[in-house]
Parts: sequence; structure tokens; C-alpha cells
Amino acid sequence: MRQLTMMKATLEALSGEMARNPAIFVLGEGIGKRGGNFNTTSGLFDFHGPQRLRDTPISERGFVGLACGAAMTGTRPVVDFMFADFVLDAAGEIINQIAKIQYMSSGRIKMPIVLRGCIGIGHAAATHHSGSYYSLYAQFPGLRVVVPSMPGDAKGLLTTALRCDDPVLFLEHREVLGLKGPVPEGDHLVEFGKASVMRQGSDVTVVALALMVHKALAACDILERDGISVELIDPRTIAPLDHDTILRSVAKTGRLLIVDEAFAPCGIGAEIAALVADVGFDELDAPIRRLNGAHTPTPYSPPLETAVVPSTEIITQAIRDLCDE
Amino acid sequence: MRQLTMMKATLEALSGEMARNPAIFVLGEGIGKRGGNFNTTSGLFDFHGPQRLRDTPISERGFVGLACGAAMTGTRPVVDFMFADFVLDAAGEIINQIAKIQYMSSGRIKMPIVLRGCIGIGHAAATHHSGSYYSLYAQFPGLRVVVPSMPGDAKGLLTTALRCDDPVLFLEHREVLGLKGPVPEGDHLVEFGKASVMRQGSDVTVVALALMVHKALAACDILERDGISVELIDPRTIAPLDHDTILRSVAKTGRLLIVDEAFAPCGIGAEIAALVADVGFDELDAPIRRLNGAHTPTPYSPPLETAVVPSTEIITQAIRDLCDE
Amino acid sequence: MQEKQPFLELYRTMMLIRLCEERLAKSHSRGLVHGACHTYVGQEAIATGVSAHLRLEDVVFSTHRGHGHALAKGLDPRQLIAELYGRETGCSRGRGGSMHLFAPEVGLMGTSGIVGPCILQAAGAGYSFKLLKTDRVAVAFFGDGAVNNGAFHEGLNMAGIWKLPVLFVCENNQFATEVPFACSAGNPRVAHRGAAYGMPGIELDGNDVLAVHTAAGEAVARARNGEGPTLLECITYRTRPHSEGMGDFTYRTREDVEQWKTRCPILKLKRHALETGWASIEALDTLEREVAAVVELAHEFGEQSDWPNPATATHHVYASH
Amino acid sequence: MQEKQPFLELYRTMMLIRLCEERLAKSHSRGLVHGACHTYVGQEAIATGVSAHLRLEDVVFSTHRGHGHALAKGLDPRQLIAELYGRETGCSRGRGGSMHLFAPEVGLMGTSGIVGPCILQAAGAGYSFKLLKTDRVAVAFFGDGAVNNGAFHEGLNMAGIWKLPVLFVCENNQFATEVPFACSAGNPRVAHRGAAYGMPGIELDGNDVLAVHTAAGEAVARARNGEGPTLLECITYRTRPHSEGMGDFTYRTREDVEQWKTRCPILKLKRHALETGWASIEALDTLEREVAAVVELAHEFGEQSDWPNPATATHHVYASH
Ligand SMILES: Cc1ncc(C[n+]2csc(CCOP(=O)(O)OP(=O)(O)O)c2C)c(N)n1
Ligand SMILES: Cc1ncc(C[n+]2csc(CCOP(=O)(O)OP(=O)(O)O)c2C)c(N)n1
Ligand SMILES: [Mg+2]
Ligand SMILES: [Mg+2]
Repeated sequence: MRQLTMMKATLEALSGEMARNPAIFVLGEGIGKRGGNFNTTSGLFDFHGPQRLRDTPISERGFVGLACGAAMTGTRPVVDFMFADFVLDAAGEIINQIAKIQYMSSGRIKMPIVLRGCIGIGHAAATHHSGSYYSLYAQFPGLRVVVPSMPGDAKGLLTTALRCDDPVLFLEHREVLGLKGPVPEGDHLVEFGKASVMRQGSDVTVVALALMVHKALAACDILERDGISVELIDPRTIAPLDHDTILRSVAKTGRLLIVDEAFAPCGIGAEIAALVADVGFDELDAPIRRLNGAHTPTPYSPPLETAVVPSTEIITQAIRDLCDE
Repeated sequence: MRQLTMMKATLEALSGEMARNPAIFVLGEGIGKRGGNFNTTSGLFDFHGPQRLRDTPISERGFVGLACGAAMTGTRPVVDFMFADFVLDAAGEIINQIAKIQYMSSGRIKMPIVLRGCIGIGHAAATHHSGSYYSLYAQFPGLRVVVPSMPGDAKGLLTTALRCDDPVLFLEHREVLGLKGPVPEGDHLVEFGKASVMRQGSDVTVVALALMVHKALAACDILERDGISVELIDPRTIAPLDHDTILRSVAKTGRLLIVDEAFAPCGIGAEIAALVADVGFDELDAPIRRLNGAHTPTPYSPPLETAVVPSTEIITQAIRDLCDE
Repeated sequence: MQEKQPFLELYRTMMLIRLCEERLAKSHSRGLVHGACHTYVGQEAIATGVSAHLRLEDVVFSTHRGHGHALAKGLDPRQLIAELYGRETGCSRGRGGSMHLFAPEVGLMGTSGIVGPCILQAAGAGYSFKLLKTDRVAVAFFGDGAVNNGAFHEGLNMAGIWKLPVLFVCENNQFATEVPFACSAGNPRVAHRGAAYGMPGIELDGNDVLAVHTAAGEAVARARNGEGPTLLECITYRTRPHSEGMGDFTYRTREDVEQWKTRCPILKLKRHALETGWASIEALDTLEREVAAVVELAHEFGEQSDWPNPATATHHVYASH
Repeated sequence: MQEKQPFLELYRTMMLIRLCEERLAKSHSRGLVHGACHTYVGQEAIATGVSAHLRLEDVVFSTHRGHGHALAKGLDPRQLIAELYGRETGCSRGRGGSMHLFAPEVGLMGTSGIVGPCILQAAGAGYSFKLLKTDRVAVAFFGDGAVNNGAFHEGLNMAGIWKLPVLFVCENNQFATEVPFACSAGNPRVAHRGAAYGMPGIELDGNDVLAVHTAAGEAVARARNGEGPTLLECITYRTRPHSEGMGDFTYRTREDVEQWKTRCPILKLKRHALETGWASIEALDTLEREVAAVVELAHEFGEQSDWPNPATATHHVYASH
């Protein structure tokens, strides 16, 4: 299969859906002629013009709230945040409005909106351009939260998002945007709530997200040479979260490590641990471990930045330690 | 000891500290002459006047951001949200500014700010006046998160907050505001990160927060009659979270239930479960259980509202079930 | 508007709002209405004058004080009252209550317990209507309190630069809860703000339904013609407390309130009817009795309706159920 | 300002900013600066003219384009450059980088990677100063892009109603990244917005340091005297790309940029010096050479400084360590 970057893969999804559905439009800063800070809309302006690729003022709360009203009235907005950090100013619109209006209206109003943006530490981007907010959004009923790690999945998940009547947060790790992988041509959908088993294994289950999937894959390679067989799971969507795949794997391995670059407290790692400590308790042969980014604002300086993100070495060691438990 | 409502207890703390420290001022809607929607500043305006009890426009983001700048420059703002729901519009200021500036400035700027507001389901307040956001804030480094259940604790914790150089979210459950309990006179401090063991017991550990503490207490009474001995823990602050007290209790009982009115996914219940499933794993005799409010926006109609909050009966049953595991 | 019929319709709508509100106020004190209840008494002319120009497919976004907007847009009073009584037959099926009224069937896209979002959502509806090349119009109703909120600034600006078909209707009743508008706005003339966003801003007597009707007619026509948004500032006054059960005379005087009651929008239209002769006192009385009967029936309907089934409490969180 | 000395100081400060920025741009392309780097080239007159009136204990809050504000407020260029190089000796100890400069010792209370907050924080500092009964002053520097943000609206309004000692300095360089201000603001005259918030709004040539200096002097005096805030709109232009390494001629022409370079604030002051004779070309050249040496030393200092210790990466998250 052809290899594309995640950036190209999602552009293919968006471009295909925009051609198919005239009700889709994109809102964001620099997503018009400029084609998006991360090339998320590259080339689309020439086809679809300014109404469907709408450059906005720096009014994050405003255009997220505007997108909410648009989604309620027959169109399908895609809000392109650039960096997800910027959109905390719109948390009220997302959590109190977008997430709740289907419920409040007893399902008579739909909320087909995609909120996408870049997350993750890297490039010495420092603390206002590196947050990972997926666990924040996953707390709230009414939202779907997608965190792809692979280009093919990203295309399939974004296509699903663009046909979904629920609001979807689509959060793309900056350090993954440029990675290549196989991407199916034409229509390609990946269902929400279905994890991807990236490696099959029997000794230990590792659940990882976004960039951590790639680092964990490297760890799997290293450990394989030492005869440690890791089952690596990428949930791909954390709301909904695929319970079955995780529980089935732990039933097989008896051991679970969750690797997440984002903060530990009340994060998706805690949620997965709590799930398994309840429903999968009898299958466990060892404590459940979490490995997270350091609990600190992201520092700028490269050596500090490196120190706050779990590395392949640290992941490898954590898996070894868990196998020794 | 004299019995006061939580409302009166926190007013005593605030009023004492405002007398003691002229740098404290309060910002919020209706906290001036009106004395606060929940009487949080009742009577203080007459003593301290409009500069220290500042009625604001409906500019939640604005006055939280303003308080941030004030805290950086020699004063100690108390932001009174009324309902914590309203302050999602200020999430960017809290998460990207208030929480991060001590770090970014290498500790050369302090951030002595208290952000307080009402949380919790009740009074048919519906979905824009009933959220519990403590787990959201607990995810982020740089913030302290206090969730009192008892009037005496509330006084002691608010006093600590008002002398603390870190930003503190002080979130008061609406249905607890009017409950009475013993409150020490004069200076009274409760340290952050120290849980309160509300009941000692040996069969099962229950961790509960805010209103759920009161419902769990009722459950303890019922179960005691049946010979089930519950150890009930109120963490009081969830950031920092008192690991030791929880782990020590589970070491004794071997069983853990977390009761939290707020949403389950990525909530404080998940965090506590993950903690115990790791560090306390060997002590566990049964799966870790969580009991949460339903994962839905809060409905208005009383029978629906009742249905989404864990009741004493449901808590009692969950404890029984866990003891049977 | 030269004929009688539209005048009578305006009168009927205002009367319907007034009597519903008075009924709800009574029911609130009897415990039939749960949660908070912000009535629209005194401000009826605004929703009425604006909505008279709206088609079924036009949309309205409103606030915590939204009963009047809902009724004026065509919500069946039975569904309004049943909603506040928490019943399954309410417009939000009991999920919403006073501050969360949804009836997309009649273009009521929601009232909100949070101040501000309605402005942005109306801009968004305007965006849809423009993109879909319809001549539909969106309206945001909001209080003076919302003017100081970032949503006002960002929403009006986007509507201005993109020429969206939206009416921004500020109901300046001069207080946000108990805080006078003049204390919270650096410039208390709301209409003047239009200029900052490149749109006309018009100040009106919000207690004069004919004035509102005329100005809104022009603004709606502008919007439908693709000429962009308008900001209407309607000066008015609520003659009941901020919400039912709250005190009312610590921040304003009884005299002020009584004085404003003499400027009641319904009385004003009645006087106009009698002075100019487009309706007789008997005709107006008959109409009032009819409306009272409708409200009484709506109340009975609400009281007799079923409670929602608790087993459905988590339905409709997502589109798929 | 009649004597030479202050003129020379303004010249020196602008030159320091310019040469630091040019050094940083070079270092960025060499990989010495990590992350994004937004230079202030072309806008030097604004930070310089305003900060000339500020005392050490006055405070400044700034944006992503904050190097100039930091230097003008008195940050040692060594600490600036070391910070961008990611070193322990940087003003934020390597934690911040270009967009997060903190130096409370000289009243630099932070630059921010998020557009908007600096406006609110400056208002907050003004609140402190007023409550503490000092005559200190707070300044927010921000771009035209921030004007459409809710923070502008809420922050200016509060400063206006409470008469806070704050200068709101909008550097209107006519673009937010690549979007022309006229496309994103319903009314592109920023200074006119002052009226909405009850404060004077003054439009100036932001490339004329003497004009900025005069207007800022009056605004600072107003603030110190308890007369409240002022909005200054300084019309300017950045003559380098939005940030280092970005393209520059898709949204504006090379000719436009060249044209604006002829209006360089430093050249302008130089011309003024030579025309009116308050400084000779030799004196200015000497000064330039001195500044160049300072910048070169700062660069060396940065390059030779230690990296921060990774073991300290989580220090200072809370006050207690
Ligand atoms: C964002 C937000 N902040 C605060 C509140 C609490 N609140 C409810 S109504 C109200 C006053 C609103 O005043 P105004 O907008 O003038 O409307 P009015 O009540 O006068 O109709 C306030 C502060 C809220 N609902 N939302
Ligand atoms: C809230 C927020 N939204 C978007 C961005 C991305 N961004 C960084 S700089 C910039 C343009 C800012 O323009 P302006 O305020 O005019 O400042 P200038 O760069 O022209 O100095 C944008 C959109 C951001 N940093 N913060
Ligand atoms: Mg009002
Ligand atoms: Mg600019």
C-alpha cells in the first residue's frame, strides 16, 4: 500500500468528504489560502473558496461557539484549532453547549461538528503549544475523542468523524504528523471504539496512545530480542474506549502497563487501570502500571523537554520491571 | 463545639483572613453589597468596601485573568464563581496561565489566588448549574484542588488556601452548603493532602467526596447494623491527594469502593483506583469498584435528577456487593 | 402595519407571555416549578415585536430569561408549562427546565443557563443559512449583562465581517441580577457598539412593541437581503424580581418598579388601540379571556402530564440513541 | 524631551532590540534558537517609547512577539539570548524560550504564547497597584490580532469601569500571521474602540518613537494620577516574516515590505538627529558599535552557558519547591 504522512492522510479524508458533502466547512486561523499551519487544508481553498475555508479572527471561543450554532442548523463545521492549547478559551462552548445540546433537545438537534487540533510535546514548542487534552474532554458525556497514531487510522477515523452526528475532538500529535504509514485509497472508515492491536503478544499488555505507540513499538522490538512478548494496543479513540480488546488482552497476559505522554492524574491511563482493576481483576498477575509524562508544564529547553516525555528506554525498562513483578 | 453551616464556616474563614491580610480582595458577580449568591461574602462589603469586594461584569474569563495578574503583583485575589460551570470560559486562564506561571518564572513569581465556586447536582438546577469539575482541574500540574464535605474542614481548608502561595480551586457542593457541623473557633487550619478518616472500619474501604461523604455515612450506619464495618475516607483535597491514608486503609480492609457524584471516565475515582491497583495491588482481596453519577448532562426534572446521583441505597448495595466478592 | 389584525396578534402574543409568566410565578411558589424561574414580565414587547417577522424556519437562540422568546417563536404554551413542571410532555422532555428550552420544530434552538453562547450560536446559524444559500434569519436575544462578555465581542465581530443574516437583540433591562448596567459597562450605550463591528446599532424603546416591530422588520429585511447583521438595543425593565422568590428592593426602589409598571408594553398597546380605534376594549377583553383560558388549560395539561421515566435519564447523550 | 540624552537612550534601546533580533534570527537558522522565534524588527519604537516612562517597579505583560518589550523594560540581553538558546542562565532558566520570558526583577511579568491573556493580567496588576495605593503602572503590549479576542473586550472594559492604571498598547502591524487586520475586524480602527470602554483611544505612528514617547508619557501620567487607563494604537509593520523560517510574500508583497523598511523607526530617529543636530553621525555610529559589542557578548554568553539540569525539570511547579 502507498505510504503517506498522517498530514496527507487526513487531508485526503477531509478533501474527499468536502467534495462529497457541500455542508462541510472549515473554520480556523490560516486555514484559507495559507492551507493551515500544519497543511491540514492545503490546496482546498482553491477548490472551495472562502465560505467553506473560512479564515477567522483570533476568537477561539467565538468560532467554536459559532460552529456549534452552525452544526445545529444544517451544516457540518470542522474547527481547526492549530494547537489544541488555544481552545481552552472555548472550553465552555465545548463542554456546556456542544456536548449537551443533543441531550437537552432529546435528540431532536444533532451536533455534527469536528474539533481538530495539534497536541503533544516536541520541537521545543514550550508550554503553550504542547498540551494533550484528550483526557479532559473524555470526562464529559456527549463528546467523542479520537487520538490517532497511524496515518491510515487517521484517515479512517477522520472520515468517520466527518460522517458522525456527534461532536468529535480529533487530536493529532505534532510529532506524528510527519510520520509515514500505509493509507488505503478511496473511501476508508475506521469505527470509533475499536482499538487496534499493533502487536500480538503473550507476556504483557501495553496500552499506548499517539506518539507513545511509536515509542512502544520500538520497545517491543527491543524486548522481543530478549524473549519478552508484548501485546501492544492503541485504543485510537478514548471516548468511546474499547473495553473488550483491553480486557481480552489482559486476560491473556495478566499484566498491564499504560503509556501516555499526558499527565497521569485523572488521565486515560487511570481510567484504563480502573477498568481493569474492576472487571479484569481476577486476570491480573501483577500490579497495573502507568507511565506518564512528568507532571509539569512543558519546559522549553531541549534537555528539559526530553526529560519530561517517556522515552523508548524508559518504556522498555518499565515493561521489564512489570514482567519481573 | 458550636455547629455551623458550611456557608457560615467558610464565611468565618474569609472574614478572618480579610481582616488579617489587607491584600486579599474578592471578585465576582453579586459578591458586593448583595453578599454573594450563596452568602459567601455576606456582611463583608460594609467592612471592606467596593475595592475589596468587587462586583464584576459577566466577564468570567476576564476577571479570572485579571485575578491572575493581581496575584502576580502583590495582592491575593479570591475569585467567587457563584457556579463553577460559569468558569469554563476561563479555563484557558486557569490552565495555561495561573497554573503555569510559577513554573515558567522558576518560582520567582508566586500565584496566591483562590478560585471558589459551587458544584454538584441538586435543586433541579439542571445542566448549567450542577457540574463537578474537580477532576478536570486535578489533571493539571500547578493547581491545588479542594473539595470539602464538612463545615469544620471547609473553614480550615479555606484558611489554608488563603495563606497558600499556590493557586487553589475551592469547590463547594451546593447541597452541602447548608449542612451543619462542628466548627472550631478562631484560627483553624487544615493541611492540604491529608485525608480525613470519617469512620474507622475493617471490612471495606470507601473513599467519598463532597455530598457523597454524607450519603456514605448513612450507608455506614445501615451496614453497621448488619455487622459490616466500613472505613470511610474523605480525601478533602484531591490535588494533592493523600495516598498514604488510602493505601493504609486498603492494606487493612483489602477492599475499595470509590463513591463520586461526578463523571466516572478519567475522574478522581479512576485515579484512586489506579493508585491502589499499582502500589496497593498486593493488599487487594477483591476488584476495585467505582460508583459515579450517571454519565450524562444533568437533567432537570426531579425524578430524572434523582436517577443520576448515587443514593444511600445504591451505595449501601455497592458496599454489600463488594464485600461478597 | 396598517391593518388591525397584526396589532391584535402582537397584543395576543404579549398577553400570552404575560399570563403564562404569571401562572408560572404562582406555580413556582406552589412548588410546581422546580429550579430557578426568570420571568419576562415587562419585556414582552421585544420578543413579540421581533418574532412577528420570523418564519417557522427562522431560528432563535436565547438566555436564562427565555420563556417569552419561546412563546413568541411559536412554542405551544402547554409544552412550556409542562417543561417547567418537569414533565415528559415538556418541550425538552423534562431534561431542560426553565433555562433549557428546546423546540427545533418551531425554530427555538435553545435557551441557555450560561450568559453569552446564544450570541455565538446565532452567528453560527447565520453562517449555515448563508452557506446553504437560503434567506433564513437567526436571532440572538440577550440581556445587557451579556454585552460585557467576550462572546458579545467575538460573535458580533464575526457576524459583521462575514455579513451574516443575524439580529442581535439586546434587552437592556438595566440590571444584571442586581448590578446596574452603568456600573459594569465602560460605555452603557449598547447601540453605539455596533460601529466597532461594522454593523448598524439601533436604540429603541423596548416597551413599545410597534417601535420594536418596525426596527426589527428593517433588520430582518436587511438580513434576508444579504446586507448583514443588526444590533438592536431595546431599553426595557423587568417588573418582577430577577428570578422568582428573590428579593427585589435592595438594589432598586419600589417606586422605580411601580413607575415602570405604568410603562407596561401591554398597557401601552392597549392605549394605542383605544386611542386610534383599531380595537375596542371589549375586543381586547375577549382576547385576554381567550388567552387566559389557553394558559389555564396549559397549566392543567402540565400538571396532569406524566413524569419522565427515570430509566431514560441517560438517553440522547449521543445521536445513536 | 528637550535634551539630547533621552533621545540617545531611545536610539540605544531601539538599536539594542534590532541587533539582538538580527542576532537571534541568525542563531535560529543555525539551530541555536529552538522552537519558534517571532522578531520585533520594525516595531522597536513602540516598546522603546513606552518603556522610557516606566520605573523598575512598573510592570509589563507581553505576547509571542515579546523580545523587544523585555529588552526595553530592562532585561539584560544576555538573559534574553541565553533563554532562547535554552540555557540555565536564561531569564526563565530555560523553561520558557522565546514566548515565555519572565523577569520580575525588572518588571517583565511575562510574555505569552497565547494571544490575549496579557491584557487581562495587566488589568490585574493595575488592580493590585490601585488596591495597594501605589502609583505603579501596568502595560499590556499586544498585536492587532488580539483586538478581536474576548480578552480585549473584557479586559479593557474592567480597566475602564474601575479606572485602573494601565496602558493598553496595541501594536497594529496590520497582520495576524498572514491575515490582514481589515479582514478580521469589523472596524479596523482600533483606537476608536476606547470609547466603548470609557477610555481615551489614541492612534499614532508606531514607527515614530518620539510620537510614541509623547503619547505614552501622557498616558502614564494619567495612570499614575488615578485618571485611569488609555488605549494606544500604534500603526506599524513587521519587516521580517511572522516567525523565523516562515515564508513572507504570499500574503504581502516584497514591495510593501521594502516600502515599510524605508520607514524604519531607527532610521527615522537617526534622520531626526542629523536634521536637528542633537547627535552626530559619528556619535550614533559609536553607539551602534557599542551596542553591537554588547549583543555579541550576550550571544557568546548564551552559547557558553550551561544547559539546565534535566533533574530539575519538575522544579517550581508549586511554590513549595
Ligand atoms: C457566564 C455566566 N455567568 C454568570 C451567570 C449567573 N447569572 C445568571 S443571570 C445573570 C444576570 C444576567 O443579566 P442580563 O444579561 O442583563 O439578563 P437579565 O437577567 O437582566 O435578563 C447572571 C450573572 C450565568 N448564568 N452565566
Ligand atoms: C489564542 C491563540 N490563538 C492563536 C494563536 C496562534 N498565533 C500566534 S501569533 C498569531 C498572530 C498574532 O497576530 P497579532 O496579535 O497581530 O500579533 P503579531 O504576530 O502581528 O505581532 C496567531 C494567530 C495563539 N498564539 N493564541
Ligand atoms: Mg439585564
Ligand atoms: Mg499583528
